[in-house]
Amino acid sequence: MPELLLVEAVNDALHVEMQRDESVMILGEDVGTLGGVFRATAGLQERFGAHRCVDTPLAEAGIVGTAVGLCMAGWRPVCEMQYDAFSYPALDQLINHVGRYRWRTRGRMSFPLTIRMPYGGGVRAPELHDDSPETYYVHTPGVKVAIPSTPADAKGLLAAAIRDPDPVVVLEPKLHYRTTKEDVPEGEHVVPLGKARIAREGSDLTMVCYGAMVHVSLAAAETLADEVSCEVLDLRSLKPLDEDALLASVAKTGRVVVVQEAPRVCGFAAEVAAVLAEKAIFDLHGPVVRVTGYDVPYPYWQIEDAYMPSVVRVVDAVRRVLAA
Amino acid sequence: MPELLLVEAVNDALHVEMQRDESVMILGEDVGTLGGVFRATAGLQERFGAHRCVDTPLAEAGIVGTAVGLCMAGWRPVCEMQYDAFSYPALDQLINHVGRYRWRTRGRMSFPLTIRMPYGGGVRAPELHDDSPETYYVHTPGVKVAIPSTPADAKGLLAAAIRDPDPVVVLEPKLHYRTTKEDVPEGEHVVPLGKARIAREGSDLTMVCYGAMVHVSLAAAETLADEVSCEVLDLRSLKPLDEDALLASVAKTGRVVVVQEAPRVCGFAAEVAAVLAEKAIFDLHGPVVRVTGYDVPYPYWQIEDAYMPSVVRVVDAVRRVLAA
Amino acid sequence: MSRVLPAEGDLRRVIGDGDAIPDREVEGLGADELLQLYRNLVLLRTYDERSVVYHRQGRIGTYAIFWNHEAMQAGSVFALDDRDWIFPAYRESAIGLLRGMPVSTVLSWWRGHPAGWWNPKDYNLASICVPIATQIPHAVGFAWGSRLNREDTVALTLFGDGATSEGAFHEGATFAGVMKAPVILLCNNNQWAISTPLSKQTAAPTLADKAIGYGIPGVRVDGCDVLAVYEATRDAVLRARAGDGPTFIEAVSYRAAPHATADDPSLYIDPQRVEEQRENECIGRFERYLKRLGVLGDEQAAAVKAEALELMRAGISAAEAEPPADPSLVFEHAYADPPPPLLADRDELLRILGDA
Amino acid sequence: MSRVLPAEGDLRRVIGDGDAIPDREVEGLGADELLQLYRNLVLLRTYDERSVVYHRQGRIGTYAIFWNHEAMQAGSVFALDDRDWIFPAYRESAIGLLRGMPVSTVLSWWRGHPAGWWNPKDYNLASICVPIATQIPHAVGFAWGSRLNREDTVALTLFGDGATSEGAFHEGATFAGVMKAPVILLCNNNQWAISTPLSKQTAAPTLADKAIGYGIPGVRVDGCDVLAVYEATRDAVLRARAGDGPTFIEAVSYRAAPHATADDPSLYIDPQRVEEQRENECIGRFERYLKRLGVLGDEQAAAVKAEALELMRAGISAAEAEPPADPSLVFEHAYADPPPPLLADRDELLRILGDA
Ligand SMILES: Cc1ncc(C[n+]2csc(CCOP(=O)(O)OP(=O)(O)O)c2C)c(N)n1
Ligand SMILES: Cc1ncc(C[n+]2csc(CCOP(=O)(O)OP(=O)(O)O)c2C)c(N)n1
Ligand SMILES: [Mg+2]
Ligand SMILES: [Mg+2]
Repeated sequence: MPELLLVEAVNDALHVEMQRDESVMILGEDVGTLGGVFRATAGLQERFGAHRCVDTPLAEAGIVGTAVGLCMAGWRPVCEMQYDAFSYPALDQLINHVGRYRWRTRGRMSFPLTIRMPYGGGVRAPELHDDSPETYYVHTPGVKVAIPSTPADAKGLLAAAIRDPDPVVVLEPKLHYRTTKEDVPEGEHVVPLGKARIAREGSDLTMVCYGAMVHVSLAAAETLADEVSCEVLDLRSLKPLDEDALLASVAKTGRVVVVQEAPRVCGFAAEVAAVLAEKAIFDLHGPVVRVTGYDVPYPYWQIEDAYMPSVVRVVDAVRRVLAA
Repeated sequence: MPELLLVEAVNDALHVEMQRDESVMILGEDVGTLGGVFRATAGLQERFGAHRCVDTPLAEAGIVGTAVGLCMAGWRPVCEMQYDAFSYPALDQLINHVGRYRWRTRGRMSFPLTIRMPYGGGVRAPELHDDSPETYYVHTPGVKVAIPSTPADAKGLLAAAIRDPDPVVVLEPKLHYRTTKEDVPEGEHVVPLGKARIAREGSDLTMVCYGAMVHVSLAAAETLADEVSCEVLDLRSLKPLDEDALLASVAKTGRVVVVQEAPRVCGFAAEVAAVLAEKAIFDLHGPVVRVTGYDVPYPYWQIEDAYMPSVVRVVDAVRRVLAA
Repeated sequence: MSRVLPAEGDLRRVIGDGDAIPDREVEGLGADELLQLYRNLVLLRTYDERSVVYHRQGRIGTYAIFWNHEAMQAGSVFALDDRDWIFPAYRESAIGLLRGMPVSTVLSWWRGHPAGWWNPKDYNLASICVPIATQIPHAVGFAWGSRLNREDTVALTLFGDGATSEGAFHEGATFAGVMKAPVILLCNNNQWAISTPLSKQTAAPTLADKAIGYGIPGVRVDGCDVLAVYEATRDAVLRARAGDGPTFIEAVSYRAAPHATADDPSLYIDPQRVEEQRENECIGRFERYLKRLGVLGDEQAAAVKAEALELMRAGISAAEAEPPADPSLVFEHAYADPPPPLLADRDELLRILGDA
Repeated sequence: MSRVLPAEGDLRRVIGDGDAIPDREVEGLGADELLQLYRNLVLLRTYDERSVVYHRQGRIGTYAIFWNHEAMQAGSVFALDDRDWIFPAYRESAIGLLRGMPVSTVLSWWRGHPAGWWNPKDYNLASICVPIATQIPHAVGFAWGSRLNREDTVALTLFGDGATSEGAFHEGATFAGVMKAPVILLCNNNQWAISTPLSKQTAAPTLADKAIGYGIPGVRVDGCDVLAVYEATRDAVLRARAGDGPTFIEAVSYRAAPHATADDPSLYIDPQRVEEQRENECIGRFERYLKRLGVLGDEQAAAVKAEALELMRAGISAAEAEPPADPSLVFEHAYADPPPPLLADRDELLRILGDA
């Protein structure tokens, strides 16, 4: 198995899926000649032609809106949003059409489009290059959401998203695009949506997380290794959510910290806590503590580390849960 | 005190605030000559002039985007979005600018704009006239959200929103625009943001709700009156949330049902459950059950009653909590 | 590539006024075609007028009236082949009738009954689009996609004057120009967006003037002249099929009815102007033209009307005979592959409704 | 109201080539003004070139280069009064220098340090806008609001060719036309949006052709001719102050540098074309013009450059001397009246950071 960076794994998935299925096409700003500002789409235009890897006008609602029409013409569009915070102009098309059109045809037409984008902070970037917008997506009916944390999952979840008959938004942790290489299965590799992954086994407390926060959680678990045995549950996909894995882990540990980079109010950690408060209330031996971004604009990068959930914050939360 | 319908109370608030403060102006589609499709802005253009109650082009992002600039010129714009689902084109301006601009100036400029809109279902309307979009708003840093359930609160919360130095989104339950008249204080009337209201006192279980769901919860509490004493907590504002009132009620009752019309995943009920799972875990005698809209597009109106949280569903949830 | 010119200022017309303005004839339209066009117009008109009545009778919900806009719908669709796709706004809710859609389907939509939601592929007709202008990028994407498939299918999308202010119009039109999508952007300039007159909508001299900003030819036609609309659309279809890309057509008409059944235009409109428009409405104009040509007689006109009315009677009966919608449909069709909690939700709801 | 005409096709110019194309002079600009303009240009250029170096040295973060766009920034701002407002994109990050903003402020922005975030009212300069085209409605709203206040303040907003594809441009321009907002929409058509050439951005013959769709006069100028930009902006300012509404200016230039420090244009750009542009870049052109006029000598030019360099040296030192930002700033300024949990969050974080 080749070792790939996360962004290379994304690129690999796109190559494999475009090769496999002629109806897969890429659209986005700078995805063609340049191969994307992160080079996630590098080589695709050369290999598959300018009609299947399309440099679009600078218009995100236009990208997602035309993708809806492309689906109706039999295409399977994969739209790149250049950055998280630049995906918001497309929310209207997403909420009012992408998530509703299949329903509107009473299930007789499919809208198998994928929207993928780099997300998250920690990269010392100018304003609005750091958002974690998963709530806007996961709250939207008809839309599924996946967030990989490793190169292998980045490939496998993106492949699953592209093959899925429903619209899927894939958020890729840009902080980890180029941090570590990892073995990634060659050729076709699909990680099914809705299956969480135990990133670290443990018995005393469950850290629930996804994307870049998996790495923070793993580091915190390691820091705490002498004190407490933490299980790290990487959700991988938020919708569908692997409730079975979540409930099983909590049934075992009875204690939970949920880690999320996005602002707290109505973030996905709230959903996790709510599922537990409803379905695992009698398993819980302590409060469900959320460690999240704060309900303020993502800050100037010189102090972004104070905003991002960090190992010390997760460690502190774990200790608070244990002490409760 | 005059008796007013909810929509009349909104109209009254706008009259009083525009009279009080010359910098308040209204902008939106059809708000001027017509007085709004629900007549919430009726009479304002006649009274205050076409420059202070402006019929805009059909462009929601333009409305909210120019409102940001109007704030910079010293105005205090109140933007009407004609319906809930037609507010989504403005989300980009809302997330990337409305909620961030004060921060961007390091607090040296204010963006006291208000966005108000009718929201919610049950009105036998064509598609996309029924959404409950509060999650998109409340998750956005820098933005506050209020949702009245009664005529008096509709007036008082809107007045508070207009006077607030921060941007506030006010969602008005269109289902109750014209259902019941109620005494509404004449002249200036402000209901502070962040203060919940006990709509019905009770001792065994707390129903947490807001907007149109307050009426459903009250009816359910009444239905259950012989069985169990339910407290109905009308949150009134989601951000800031009155955590004290929430925690006090749950400390008393130990049992909770949260009722929300929006789709479930990452809805505000999740936030309520998460706050409780963190801060009231040892007070809870049973699961926190959410009664919500489902994670599907709002349906054809002939079956919308099956989608909307109903008295029977709330009653069932209460019994499940009690039986747990 | 030839330079795109600014849009034409004058309204193209075919139908005269029986007096100073002479009638023209449109190549390729014989008596049969003209009569078919007439039947289409009357079908739409009858649908519209009956719907207002059904609404008053409480048999359908709020309804968006398209009285006096039939010419633009029938004229443009007549220029398409059946394989071409149509992307309508809510104002064109009944345009499927021109493609053989049952009247009951459209009525069911306005009755909020699931029988009103069709398979677009059955009629090459996209779903009714409620949020203004948002169907435009869909039409453009579809047309672009067909071109990529090396098909010569064309897409037609209809939208209002107000729609041209939305970002979705702009982005759709931009893509159309760049991708040379075989799409026809047909703007129903009825001069009102609910209560907002065109003068408050845009400062553009004409809506067709917007076309040049997208590198798209723009033409203006009298939108109440069914043959002028037909002719302009036919030219646009030919261009599109030849690979020459999109066309923007501004069809100028006037909204001579309330925006929708819930609207009270007396609050904003000039009743005099409406009266004038109603007297000169599009179907009467075509009828008089046909009579001048000797193609239509009174008896035939009556028969066409009777046929349409009969269709409506049958349609509303069929719509009302639909079995009540099953609440479990709430959970259907949103996903091909629904997340598991949805199934649990359905079971719970059915249990509760069973109990209740 | 006079009819808005289609945009001009030709590029307006003032500066000749010292050969076949003759120089013109601009009324009202004497030697003092010309030299001030020159100092402004050199200040921007020096800022830009030093910033690229500072980035390489790791002293600032990613940086969006504006080399060869100084003429359009300095020329347009020179036509404003200080009370007029500017709404820049990220490409105009240093435009505040023309309003007396300290160099260290701009550098701090690119260093991700809070000292880089100013009070717009101090300079009548809006914050740097990162999401493309979204500042346009702000400028329009501000201008409209000033007009409502019966002030004759004008707003200038700058954006790129790519920005004209965004819905935000369209909606802003639509409002500008309808509200007759005293705003100048200055499009820096540098023919690239990162790697996307203008031909993939729009099929419009020119960007100025878009103006008519908003009922706005559109003009095209050579964006590397500082005097042509000045003159066009001055005319637009006069129109705006007179209550005649907005103007769209397409300033045609060429991006002769990478999009930003992180970009590698060798993947997409024609190096030959870049080379040509670099040889004919905007400041050299103005310098040669001034020398032909006899207004500038070599010594003076050297002094201007030295002064700018000194400002930069002091600026980077000042920026680097800023005390490290306090993490508790994370919680500041988002709300005038913060929701209570935020205060608890701050205390908790400070406790944890204190512990750590
Ligand atoms: C995005 C959006 N905003 C607002 C509305 C509410 N609305 C429905 S029809 C209408 C006016 C549309 O005017 P126009 O585009 O001219 O079409 P017409 O109704 O005249 O056919 C408005 C504002 C909507 N449906 N979608
Ligand atoms: C809404 C949005 N989408 C995407 C981006 C990413 N982006 C930054 S610069 C740029 C190109 C802008 O091109 P243009 O408008 O021509 O301005 P220029 O960079 O040439 O000055 C893009 C796509 C963004 N900042 N905002
Ligand atoms: Mg109209
Ligand atoms: Mg550019």
